[in-house]
Amino acid sequence: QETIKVGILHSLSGTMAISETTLKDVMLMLIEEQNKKGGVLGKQLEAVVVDPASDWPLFAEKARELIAGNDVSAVFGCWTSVSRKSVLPVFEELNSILFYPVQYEGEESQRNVFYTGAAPNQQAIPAVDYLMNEEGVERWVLAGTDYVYPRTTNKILEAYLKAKGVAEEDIMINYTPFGHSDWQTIVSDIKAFGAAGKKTAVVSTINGDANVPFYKELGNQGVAATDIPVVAFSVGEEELAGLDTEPLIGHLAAWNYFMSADTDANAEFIEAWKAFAGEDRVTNDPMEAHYIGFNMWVKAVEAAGTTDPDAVIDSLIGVAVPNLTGGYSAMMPNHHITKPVLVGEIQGDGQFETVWETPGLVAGDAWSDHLPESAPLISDWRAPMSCGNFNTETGKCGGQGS
Amino acid sequence: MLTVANATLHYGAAAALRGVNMEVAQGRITCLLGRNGVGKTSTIRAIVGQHALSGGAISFDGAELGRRSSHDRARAGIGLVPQGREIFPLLTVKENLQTGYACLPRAQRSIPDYVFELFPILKTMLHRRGGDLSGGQQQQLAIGRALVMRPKLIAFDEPTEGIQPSIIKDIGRAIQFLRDEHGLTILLVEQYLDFCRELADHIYIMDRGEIVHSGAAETLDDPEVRKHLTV
Amino acid sequence: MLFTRFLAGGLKSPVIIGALVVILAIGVIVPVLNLAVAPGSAFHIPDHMVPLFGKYLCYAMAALALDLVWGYCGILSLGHGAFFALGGYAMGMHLMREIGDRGVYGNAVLPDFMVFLNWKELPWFWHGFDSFVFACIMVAAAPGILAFVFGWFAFRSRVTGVYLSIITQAMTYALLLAFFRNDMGFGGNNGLTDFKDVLGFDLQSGRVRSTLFFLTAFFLALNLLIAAAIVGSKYGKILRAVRDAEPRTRFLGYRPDKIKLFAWTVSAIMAGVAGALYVPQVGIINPGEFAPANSIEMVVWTAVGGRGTLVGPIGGAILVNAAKSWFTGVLPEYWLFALGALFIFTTLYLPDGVAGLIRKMVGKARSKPRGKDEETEAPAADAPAGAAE
Amino acid sequence: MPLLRRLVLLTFAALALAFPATGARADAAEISAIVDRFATASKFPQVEAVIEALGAAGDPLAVPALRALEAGELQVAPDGRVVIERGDALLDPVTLEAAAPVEGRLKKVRTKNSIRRMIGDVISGLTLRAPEPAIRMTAAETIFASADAAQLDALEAALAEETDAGVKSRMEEARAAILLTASDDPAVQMAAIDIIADRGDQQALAVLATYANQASNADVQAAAREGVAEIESTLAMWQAGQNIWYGVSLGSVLFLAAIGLAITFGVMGVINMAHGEMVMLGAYTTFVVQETIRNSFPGAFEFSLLIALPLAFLVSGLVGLVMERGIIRHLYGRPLETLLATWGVSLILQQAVRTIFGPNNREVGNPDWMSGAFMIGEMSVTWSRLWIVVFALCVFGALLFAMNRTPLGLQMRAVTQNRRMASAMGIRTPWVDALTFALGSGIAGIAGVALSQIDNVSPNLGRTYIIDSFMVVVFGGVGNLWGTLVGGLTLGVVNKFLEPYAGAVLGKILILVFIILFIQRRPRGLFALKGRAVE
Amino acid sequence: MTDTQSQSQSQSQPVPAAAKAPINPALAPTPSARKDTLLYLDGVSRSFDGFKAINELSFVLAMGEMRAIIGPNGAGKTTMMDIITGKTRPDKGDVFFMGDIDLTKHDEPTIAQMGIGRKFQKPTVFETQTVADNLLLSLKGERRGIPALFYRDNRKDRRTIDGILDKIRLGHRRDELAAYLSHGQKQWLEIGMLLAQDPKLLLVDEPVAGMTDAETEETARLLREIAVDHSVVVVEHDMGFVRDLGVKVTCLHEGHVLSEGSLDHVSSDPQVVEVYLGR
Ligand SMILES: Nc1ncnc2c1ncn2[C@@H]1O[C@H](COP(=O)(O)OP(=O)(O)OP(=O)(O)O)[C@@H](O)[C@H]1O
Ligand SMILES: Nc1ncnc2c1ncn2[C@@H]1O[C@H](COP(=O)(O)OP(=O)(O)OP(=O)(O)O)[C@@H](O)[C@H]1O
Ligand SMILES: [Mg+2]
Ligand SMILES: [Mg+2]
Repeated sequence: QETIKVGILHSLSGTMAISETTLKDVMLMLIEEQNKKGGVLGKQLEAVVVDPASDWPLFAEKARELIAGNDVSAVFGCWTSVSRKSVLPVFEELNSILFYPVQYEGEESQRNVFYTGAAPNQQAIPAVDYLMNEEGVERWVLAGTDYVYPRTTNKILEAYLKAKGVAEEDIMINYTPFGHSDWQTIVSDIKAFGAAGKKTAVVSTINGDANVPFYKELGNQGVAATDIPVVAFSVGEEELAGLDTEPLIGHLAAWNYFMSADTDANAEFIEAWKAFAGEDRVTNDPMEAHYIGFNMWVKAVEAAGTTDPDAVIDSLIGVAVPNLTGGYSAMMPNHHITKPVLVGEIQGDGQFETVWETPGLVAGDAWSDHLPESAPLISDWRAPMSCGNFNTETGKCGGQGS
Repeated sequence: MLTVANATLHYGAAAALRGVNMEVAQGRITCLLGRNGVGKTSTIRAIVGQHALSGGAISFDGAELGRRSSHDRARAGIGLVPQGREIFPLLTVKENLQTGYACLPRAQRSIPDYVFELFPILKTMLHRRGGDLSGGQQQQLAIGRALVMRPKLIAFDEPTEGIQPSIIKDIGRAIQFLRDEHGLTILLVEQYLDFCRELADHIYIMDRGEIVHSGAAETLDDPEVRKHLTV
Repeated sequence: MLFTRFLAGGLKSPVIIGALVVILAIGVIVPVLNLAVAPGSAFHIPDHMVPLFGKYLCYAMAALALDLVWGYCGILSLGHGAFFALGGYAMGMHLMREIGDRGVYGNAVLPDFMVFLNWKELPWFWHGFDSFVFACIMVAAAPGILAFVFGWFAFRSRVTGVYLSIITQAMTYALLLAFFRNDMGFGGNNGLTDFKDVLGFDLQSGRVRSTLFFLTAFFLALNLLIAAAIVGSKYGKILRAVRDAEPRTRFLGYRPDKIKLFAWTVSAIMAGVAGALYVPQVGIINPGEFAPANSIEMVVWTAVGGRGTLVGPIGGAILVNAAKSWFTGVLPEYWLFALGALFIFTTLYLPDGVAGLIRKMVGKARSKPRGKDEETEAPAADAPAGAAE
Repeated sequence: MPLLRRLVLLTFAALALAFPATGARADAAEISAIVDRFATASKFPQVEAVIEALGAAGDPLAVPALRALEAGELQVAPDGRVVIERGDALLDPVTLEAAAPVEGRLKKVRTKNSIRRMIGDVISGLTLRAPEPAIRMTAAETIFASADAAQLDALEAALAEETDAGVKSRMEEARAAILLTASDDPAVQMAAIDIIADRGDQQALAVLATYANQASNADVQAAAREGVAEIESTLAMWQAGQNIWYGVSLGSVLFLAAIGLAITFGVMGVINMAHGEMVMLGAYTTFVVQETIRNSFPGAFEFSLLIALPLAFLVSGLVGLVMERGIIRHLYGRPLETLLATWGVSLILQQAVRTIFGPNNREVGNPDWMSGAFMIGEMSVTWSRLWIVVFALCVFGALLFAMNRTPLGLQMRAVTQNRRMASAMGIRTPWVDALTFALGSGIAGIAGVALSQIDNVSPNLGRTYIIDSFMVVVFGGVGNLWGTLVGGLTLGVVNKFLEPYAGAVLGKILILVFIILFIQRRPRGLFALKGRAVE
Repeated sequence: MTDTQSQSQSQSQPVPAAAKAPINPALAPTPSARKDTLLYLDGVSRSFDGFKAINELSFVLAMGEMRAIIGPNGAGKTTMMDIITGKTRPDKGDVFFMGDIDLTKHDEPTIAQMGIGRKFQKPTVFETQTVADNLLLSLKGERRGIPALFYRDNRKDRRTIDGILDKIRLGHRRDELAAYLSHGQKQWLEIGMLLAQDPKLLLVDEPVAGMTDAETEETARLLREIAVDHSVVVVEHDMGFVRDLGVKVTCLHEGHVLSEGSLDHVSSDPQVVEVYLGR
């Protein structure tokens, strides 16, 4: 029997396996469930799993293999920006579809890619707003791993904070290498910075493995959330599973989904997940992003009546599916989706408790309004504009057409 | 004590020993002579187990050695003073000597006095690293080290190489002393004829991997025998 | 004249000649099977395979470069990935400049990553890269100069053995961290991507891909020839003498530092060329290429293929990478077991690598001084054994 | 300024502010009634209002309920009762007696940081007169940090009764902190500044700096600035000591990560790429031990590390033994090939752990004696780091003894220097080889136990340390244990002095450049083996 | 490698002109004492960790002279050669070659290129190269790398090599790897390498160790032959051999000269008998 193939392009080994393996599993689960419901267009789905091994050029190679070699109809994959950048030309050349489930720095909108994770305006900015308004934070530490996502996010935040009247000396920016494990100096610097008499918070774009030693050091040096809260954009339930969260109660994270979300859809999802992957497994935001992305794809394919990429790409825009926090997420013309933004506090059991959320859904903005060069850009993949970086000032579609 | 029967030995495809027969008698000094590259060292390697025979057999103390490992042979009582000294360069002189303890029961673990009597220089240099010693000093250390093991048989591979004349004499005396007082069996590979003649109870001469002469020490003066040793 | 005679020296061995023929043949056949044979045919090589094979050949070139220093000069470089990456960056910078105003922001001067991080002007070291010729020079010069300076100091200070290995690793690691930094102006972690064309030809077209593939094969053959000529010459003998007993060569009046420096620099340039050819075929260059693990992998390819055989490492690189491509596709969850086992198996049962196995099977070559390996002591990690006492 | 005068002034000021003295204490029923209002407080502002009410009631009886709320234990039953859920038990929030069982699901009273902060303030006000000095001390500290004027009268009252000198001075500081902002009498403020500046720590700095930014009176502001400068200069001095400590502790981590390698690689000459994985195995052993303890013997958690140490040594040592017997022993004489084989082993081990334990981080908890920090002057020392330093030194001492003072150590060194000759001396080389490798691996395993306390336990753990380990061993001088120790510490300290100036990334780059340059100077590492022997 | 380290640093100092340019006696006035000497050591001392291996050693070798050096184990003979060849730096003292080249200012390759060749006490040959290539590498001439890339086999070199192979009786093993040689054969090969270098001064450390008596005689004859147009310093413990050489003998002890003169003179010196020859 003929099947529809779906590519899964997540690292199962190497440094990123720690985050990405779960996403592969969740995709397998979603596909299995869909098949139970009868598949798509009357055909069964078949997952094609490959391991790009946290090796960026290998991502491109594997993407090519999936699309050209295995004829997959869509690919769900990538975590790091560089892996996405690496496969972009491949998707463009071979005209296929990628669903990218992770929060990222924005500044991109590509015809073949659908960004189901958060853009900076769906995570970073609301989180800062929360701290500023609810916690009265006046002094900011922007701590990140030294790479593009933190750099860009911090650029945006810095511009945003300054626009809100925060003085230069009230912003401390700190970068660390990947996998940094000795946080003693930085945590004590943060303490010192926070001792200047203004309410201080840390906005953390620290990535991956480095978070665990960072939080352990925070705990050991007694940086309590009530004194200096840390709000993180890359720390979710998965990361907390490796930590004793008792000393970290009250530190924050901003996401579009928490496992603790109290909805039926979520309960169902968690139950299915635990049945599929194991009782002690947790869910997190990128998993929800894949959930949304996958359902959108299914819906779009059903609507288009074909898996032909061009047709699916067109029919994806405007598709709305339920998310797990009790609303609907819709695919915008800029290939980003609408999501609620939640701020949660870490609990002793490794879960987050939502302490704040945006009143409505926030639409992902591909081009930040807080960076001078990208402010005039908009993205709209519907005809007739069909452009990912339309410059409203010059009235031209930058780069692409000329 | 030690019997080498029809031993052959190969390095890769090249034969170094081709059917060597040899008998080392208990409590005697047996000398093995021969030009460069005829297979003397190879014979010793075969005896101490550093290189496997490709044919023939060696038995020691009545037991077949077969493929027993080098350390088992050492524990059975075969000591070695190798060609090229093979001192442990980063161990001190004392530690070099102490490596000989490995095959001794705990109670016997001491350095016999006659080692220092023979080679007083070792006593003064106990804490210097073996590798720093001069060539001759290393040679003395190598001999001392073998003595610490209290072996039943010592195989000396050119022990006088690089040693000053007075000490060569001492070594000669020591070898005799070991034979006479300790009943040690000695297999001596030498180039230094006078030394051999003086010490040997029995001599073997090798050429191209074979034993070409076997006889008492005096036979060395036989021109026929000498022929095997000239260029 | 002198040079052709020198290259001819590389043709002494039938193995090398055979390898050259095979490489060049592959360089021609693969594009032909891709372009000229109908897609339905059993002989057709699908489009996505061409850059993949091209990538293998680039890796093979890197392994060859490494073998020149490791196999013949005893320098276990754990930093050859740095030279590879530098060559790659030089080429990547040119390709970046070729994008011109077709970037997402439509900025004709600045690459995209500079635009969104608010850079105002092109950093000085980016100037010149709009010229292809300049970029080509830099492909050789950047790794070459780094290798020369690094080697000049290290060899002069008589850093050898593992000490040298580890500082090469420190070098590539430092470069990794440096290139990760966005402030460096090389695109940070994302590196350089989104290339459009080279010399005006569309990088995504099959014809250009095939041409690139052929060029890669050609350069691999050329490098092999050069390497063979080098090791076959008297200089090659000196090199091996230095490898085995560096102190001893000094007493013969040789200057091991200078001797090594030449091979080292040539090797770095070869790796750089490999990197430069790699970038357009793979479509991205990023600091990950500097990762110490990448350099170690190069060593692994070389060892698998057979160190000190020139041809072996080429095969090793292709074998290991083909295995990796294949395993990651068919055994995504268990391929590391397979690859790890492959490495262990090679060391245990193929002590001279695949090349050694083939040689043994052909059975014509004389055995290497294996006896030496079994018999003599291992000096701590391949530091040339002390020659003078 | 004489102390007496200051006190008089302060008391006077306090009286002048004339807060209404709290009346008779509310009784338990009253408190219960207030606590029960949590049942209807579904929004944060409502919760805050209840807490405020409890504070206003001024009765320490409210403390357990507040503490429970802070810890997330305060629950609302479907029938509207408010109870504390502690473990499996349900308690009455005021009397702390067992409460009647509840039908249906409990609902937690929600908190967040600002509420927790508020709870802290209120509790400190209520516990200022608690019988235990430690609690009073904490209360005073909290008030000092919050400088919450609402607590002033409670503080005054407590101060009047206080007998413990230490607590008393803390309370005075707290009062000063309040008065600094609450009072508008410059003299009172000046006095307060003096007290705070004398305290001289980071919190004092925070209080003074805040005030200095907003002071209305120029003189007072100048005094505050002066105080700030004074504190800053003492803190700067402590900072240097702090950096050294950080350096030493980082160094000891590096040392621990490297010391096993100093044996397998340094002594034996095996380029052991799987070293990191041995460390990882040690860390996972700790995880398994803790998991077992959590599930079966929760009481023994404090000893989990002590149990894990020998086990980790065994596990890693055993894997090392198998590796040596299975692979490495075929490779003596071909040291470079060990790189290839051990690289293969490391891939396999990594993937095996990933398959068995999953790719995610695993939680390894810190026992109490490994958590938290204490102060030496203004230098904070975390217990985990301190124990790791101590542990590293112990490992070093033991290893040094084993290698240099025991017959086995001698044999190990002899074998690795000349295997063939060692065998001819009667040393059982295969056995010694296996043992040496197992020892090196085992040591790596116990390093893993230590690292599990500060880093994440994931399949990648080994990879993060392998490069650093090689750097340390080579920097210190291959084959020399002292070199590894001093090398690790040096790199740690240099790193920590560079980091504040150059940042973590550039600092790390500089360290690498430093190593490269250093090796030019000393091509055989810090503790180079000298003499003819090594050429 | 203690000393070579320090020396590698000193390498960075500009090499004195003497290393490159031919020596101009007019520019470098030579003290008369060193005038016609080939090798001139005066007051040389060197200690290792406090142990004086060489102690106020003075030693002069005339142009074209052959000298035998004897002395107890550890007397400093090998260390003296190390000092001459630049392997070890003396703590103090003068070491001059050809009257006015200060050897302490040069490194091993430079000294080797000036024409000082050396045979090591423990034979050190290039094990992974053939016997013939060992000699080829030692052949006098170009020592730079790049020109060696373009080196071509030529009859002259081949003939020289064959000649040497004959002399050291390894002709039949010409194309075998040096690793396959026995200990004594390596000794011979190393002597061959020394011959191939054709240096002005040969330093020969224990050439006959491990040789049969017949070979020893052969070696003595060979050395005498060489000494006709070269200067030679031979270290040996084999008195028969030293006698065969028939040259002036120096006896070192504890780092300095104990006795010097004809062999008969030296060997009758009671001190020499005491510390060296034994009774
Ligand atoms: N490791 C080896 N590999 C190959 N051939 C070897 C090896 N060692 C020795 N041979 C060869 O075997 C033969 C015998 O060598 P062996 O060392 O036994 O000679 P020997 O009698 O000890 O000579 P010498 O007096 O020079 O020490 C020689 O021809 C030598 O070339
Ligand atoms: N690097 C060093 N470290 C310590 N001691 C050394 C070093 N080099 C030489 N020595 C000592 O200096 C002394 C002289 O050694 P040298 O090798 O010159 O003696 P030699 O005269 O050549 O002796 P032999 O006749 O035994 O070869 C010896 O006692 C030796 O132990
Ligand atoms: Mg021999
Ligand atoms: Mg000597």
